[in-house]
Amino acid sequence: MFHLEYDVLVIGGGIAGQETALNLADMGFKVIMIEKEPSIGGKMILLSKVFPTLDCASCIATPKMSETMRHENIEVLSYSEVTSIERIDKKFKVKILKKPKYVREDLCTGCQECEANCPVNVEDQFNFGLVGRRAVYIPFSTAIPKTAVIDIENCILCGVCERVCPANAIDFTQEPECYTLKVKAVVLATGFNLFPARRKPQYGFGKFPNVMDAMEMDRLLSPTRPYNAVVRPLDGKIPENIAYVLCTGSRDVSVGNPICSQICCMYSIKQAQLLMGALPLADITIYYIDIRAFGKGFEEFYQQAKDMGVQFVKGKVAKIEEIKETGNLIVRYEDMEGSGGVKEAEHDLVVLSVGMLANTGITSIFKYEDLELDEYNYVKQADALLSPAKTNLKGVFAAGTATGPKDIPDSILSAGAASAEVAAYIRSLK
Amino acid sequence: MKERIGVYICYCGGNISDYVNVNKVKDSVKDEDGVVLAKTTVFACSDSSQKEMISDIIENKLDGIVVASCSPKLHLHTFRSVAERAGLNPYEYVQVNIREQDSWAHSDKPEEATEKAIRLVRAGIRRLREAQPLLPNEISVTDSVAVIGGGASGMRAAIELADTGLEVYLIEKEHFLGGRIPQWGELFETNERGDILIEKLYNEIIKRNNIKIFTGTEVESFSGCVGNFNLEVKIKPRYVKSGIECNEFEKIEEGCPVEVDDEFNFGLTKRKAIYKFYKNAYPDLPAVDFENCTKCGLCEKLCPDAFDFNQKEEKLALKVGAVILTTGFSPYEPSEGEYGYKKNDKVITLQQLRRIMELSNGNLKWKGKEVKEIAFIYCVGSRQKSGENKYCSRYCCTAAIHTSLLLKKKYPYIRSYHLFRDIRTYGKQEILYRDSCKQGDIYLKFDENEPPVVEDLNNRAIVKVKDLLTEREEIEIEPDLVVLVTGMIPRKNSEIERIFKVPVGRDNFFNEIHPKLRPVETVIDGVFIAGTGQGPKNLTESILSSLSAAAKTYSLLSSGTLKLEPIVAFVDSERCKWCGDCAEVCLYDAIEKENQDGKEIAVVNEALCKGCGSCVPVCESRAIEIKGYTNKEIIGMIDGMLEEVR
Amino acid sequence: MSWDKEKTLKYIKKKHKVSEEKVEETREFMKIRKAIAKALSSGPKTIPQIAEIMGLPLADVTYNVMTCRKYGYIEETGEVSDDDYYYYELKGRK
Amino acid sequence: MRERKEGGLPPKILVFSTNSISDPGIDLAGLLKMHYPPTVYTITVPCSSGINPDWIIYALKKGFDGVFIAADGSDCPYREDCSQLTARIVLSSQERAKEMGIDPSRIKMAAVCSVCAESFVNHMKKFSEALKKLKENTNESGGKNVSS
Repeated sequence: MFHLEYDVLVIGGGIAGQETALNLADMGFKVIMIEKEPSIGGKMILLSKVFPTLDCASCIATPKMSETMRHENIEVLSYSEVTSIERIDKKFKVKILKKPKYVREDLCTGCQECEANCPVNVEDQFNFGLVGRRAVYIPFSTAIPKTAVIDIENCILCGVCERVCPANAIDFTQEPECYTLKVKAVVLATGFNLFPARRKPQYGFGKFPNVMDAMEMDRLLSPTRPYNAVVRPLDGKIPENIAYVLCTGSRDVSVGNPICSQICCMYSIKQAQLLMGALPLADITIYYIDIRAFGKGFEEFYQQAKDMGVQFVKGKVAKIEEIKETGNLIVRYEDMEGSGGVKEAEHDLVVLSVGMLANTGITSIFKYEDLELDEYNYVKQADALLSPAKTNLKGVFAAGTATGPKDIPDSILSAGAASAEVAAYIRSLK
Repeated sequence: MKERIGVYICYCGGNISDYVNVNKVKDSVKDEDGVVLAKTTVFACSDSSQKEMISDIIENKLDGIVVASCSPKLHLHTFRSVAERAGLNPYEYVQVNIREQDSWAHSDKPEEATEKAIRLVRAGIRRLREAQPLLPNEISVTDSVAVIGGGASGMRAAIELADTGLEVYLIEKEHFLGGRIPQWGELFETNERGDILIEKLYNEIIKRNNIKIFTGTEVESFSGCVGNFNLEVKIKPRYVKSGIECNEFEKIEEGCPVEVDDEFNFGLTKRKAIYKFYKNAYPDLPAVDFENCTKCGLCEKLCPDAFDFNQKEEKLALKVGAVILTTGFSPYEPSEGEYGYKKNDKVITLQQLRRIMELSNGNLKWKGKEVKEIAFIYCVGSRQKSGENKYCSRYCCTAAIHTSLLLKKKYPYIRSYHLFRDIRTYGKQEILYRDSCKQGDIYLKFDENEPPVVEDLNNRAIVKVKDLLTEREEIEIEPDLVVLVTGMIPRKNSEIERIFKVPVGRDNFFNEIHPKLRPVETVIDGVFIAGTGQGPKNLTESILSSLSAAAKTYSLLSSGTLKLEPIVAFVDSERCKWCGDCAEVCLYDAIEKENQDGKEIAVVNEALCKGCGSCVPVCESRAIEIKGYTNKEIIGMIDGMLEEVR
Repeated sequence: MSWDKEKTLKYIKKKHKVSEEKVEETREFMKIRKAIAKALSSGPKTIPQIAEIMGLPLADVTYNVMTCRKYGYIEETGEVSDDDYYYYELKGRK
Repeated sequence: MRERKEGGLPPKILVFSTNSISDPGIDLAGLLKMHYPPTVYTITVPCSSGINPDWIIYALKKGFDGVFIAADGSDCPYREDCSQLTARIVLSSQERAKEMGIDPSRIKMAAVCSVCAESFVNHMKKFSEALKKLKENTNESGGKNVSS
């Protein structure tokens, strides 16, 4: 049940937030989790399989999501945002805005009858615009809570959903709700943003349909795949010759992101392996600067991809151009290892391996104090070596990619660390 | 016997259904005896499927469920909890593995994979029909933890655990805490000094009276089970008494006539028989290396009260609820002649260079000669094409680059060459690489099949490398030092492996259960792993894992009680004729003779029984069985696997 | 009973204005849907074939065909053309 | 399915694996998409030292062509002498098999560790081949071809 006082506020319901909340809840602390999307799950739940074990992301994420949702010590508020956090003595006063879903979560059974009848079509943000969705929708089949939400901005108020809902769950009278509650500690598990590939106009993303970003490719490969096949977004053709452009938006001063995103090499290698399974006849070329296969089992995974026949070309991609007639793409790159110089290659699909950017916008919620960020806008670690979860604000901790790029195993470990530090901090208050 | 069974066949979003015809499986098993409901589901583990199962169980009054999906290692507990939430006993659930052991293993033969799935599911149904509800064994736990390994990870975990209120035993094999971190000097990316960090941790530790430090201590044996382990430790004598004022230690050390290789400085210097690893090593008390001591008596003369050469090796028994292994790594030791190592005295390892930097005053000198040019050769002992270490050691690229930045800051005239394969300065460490390029470091990329060659020419070291970035042009350098950037290998602690029976992976590091789901847990319940014993890591990453292990340990022990799996042996008192064979084979003393109504029979102590089943095959009268693995269940499974598929 | 089932709609209609643009877009999508259905009424087709009949840019057709597929109006036949395209057909045709 | 039967059914193998060591090794084989005969079926028990010879004999009598014990070897979390105990179980089962006229080579054991995917697959391929030959020989000498 909903209370007005909790031990810990976890902001963000991605994998790091879930792991932190579950750890703390298992220790007996009362946790409230705030997620801005209609479902928890973050980015991981949208992925296909995850390196280096090739477990399907859903198989790891869904049970954790479900455990988070039903744990007796965790309260989850989805489609909600923290609007302000104010320190009062040893506690924090937290204000939360719950956006109206216009669907009663207690009544909705997730039958999707409303979705089947809604006439509206808008781009599906959970499929990154590869397909459409309705104005009333369940975010994805593994969503938790699995209840519908009405996107009121795009709704034409035709009323069909309300007429067909067998559970009488549609409720247009809902208003935004504000809550004020008290917590002893705050965990920022706010995750990251994907680098918007449009910021590299020379790669033609958004202009050439067959240039896609890696998140879109992961959707095409996932169990909830929007095309039910790996085909080109231009014409539905099965690609034969796919290129990956690593470091799109990472290690790149020209876009203001000089750091490495830590995950792109590995997810590209993973996708390449999955593509070889899905399209046994396709050629796959990965244009890279350095292959950063640094984690446990990663190097072996990289070698495995090489053995499977994935081509690795050390080269910086300068420009991508489209051949009008075929929709194929000419990749112009600086060949760093072969005979040198600028070379061109034709591919029928190009995947941009976009990096991570800091999720800004959490700084403004702190009242009367400033959350310190590092020069790349990630939450600054106050004691990076010995207390990695601490921020400059006492009682405020960070987990997952809030403090910098991380892969899933590292995010899980950082969530473990955050929960340990929160537990010790709360005990110290007594 | 169960008569109202529900069966769920999972698509696993294609992982199973791409190869196994799940609908055919469902149709083939739906009329099996005892089955009242059979369904397919896209993701059995999803919340909505779980809810559906619960309402199915309640509405259809099911007395057990079978889920055919992935390996039980992943989701056995997920579905046991589903059964429990619906009012069933968690053991009235059987998981059938049709993914790892069917759809994936036989993705080349979909038709056969489907047939196998049908037989496996049928076996699961037969097993469930015979299953009995089992109640967990609740035990009280010891609220103390042993942290094995007193490096940075172990020290950090100890502090965190102490703060949650547990009693902590921090056990270190050497006489000094700190592990490898103090050997490094300044650390990336904050440039804090390793020895200072260890000092900080040590000061935090001694502030807490619920941490007991054991130095010079090794684990001898380990027994018991999660919640109540018994550790036997052996404490080596230090021969120096604590708590005695003595201001003469420096003089004593100076006067000590013994000189042996200093292991802390990788043999670059000598130390005495009375020694500290480094000046501010903790505990702040020297130790006597008795093996090398000449017993000259100088120390006792100068400080008679501070020494006790009658100290004997001590043994101690500790009771703990859980164990965290933070036993760390060893730096890879290149073999003789590997890039000229130990043959050419200009060739050293990165670890040695760091000690030289720490020990030198004024200019950087090696063997009396000033060092102006250094060639770093990367991936020595890592990413080996042939050889044991196929893995990447993760920290070495950044460590080498950071070293070259430190060198430039101190000795602006030094020129560094980096002979690398891929530069792996991931995340924010990339900035260090940029800075190194900016300061003029030279990077040469070599092919894994054509590594650089170090030639020995009249005491000169000539390094030849074919640079991939300039069309394989052969480049020759003659540096004053060749630094081998060596990787991490698991610490040679076969004793620890043997004693704790923690499995190791392909890379010989300790193996976690699952890198994402349970990264600090091992197959031995209550034994956790953290730090570089689990795999190469830098300091921050080691601390993240040690804090994670602390969190998991606290969750395990915080409630004071623990529910143990009820998978234990039980005796059919009618059949038992007490011959004692079962008691004899049992390693855990879990079986005793008891007189029941004038008849001697075997009785199982459930708190001690581990459920291994060793007693089952030795019983002539077939009177002893394991719960959950009874004769009826196994025979049922065999029948289910063999009957023809209709 | 439908009047009863629309009571909360009336409430929001009073305070929330629907943009004419959205309504127009919805009409447009319904038209496209019908055009795709018409194109497929003579049998399974690949996306370039559908695009040719509809006279719309390829990428837009792909998006709309895939969207209709997601909504359950059409499905792939499982056959692949010689030039590597899947065929799509109206659902329930088999 | 008819077609396969005419060529003689591939041998059915029952594998006994262990929860914490050898079963994860078998899982790993699937994870790495390493293929072995699909007529291999696994029953998992806590420890290979707890396998009842009755089960082995029953499986052979009922129709399995071979029984393979994927033992923990030195990795066993329960006991160091697990291999010896398991070997004893195999020996006594083989003796009982012999008495009943069942070829004892239809029972086999080997240590399979938690990462021994490749060796498991090789064991299965080899064992399957050996059983196939055994079947052919018995069919020839016995003159009865049950599967045709």
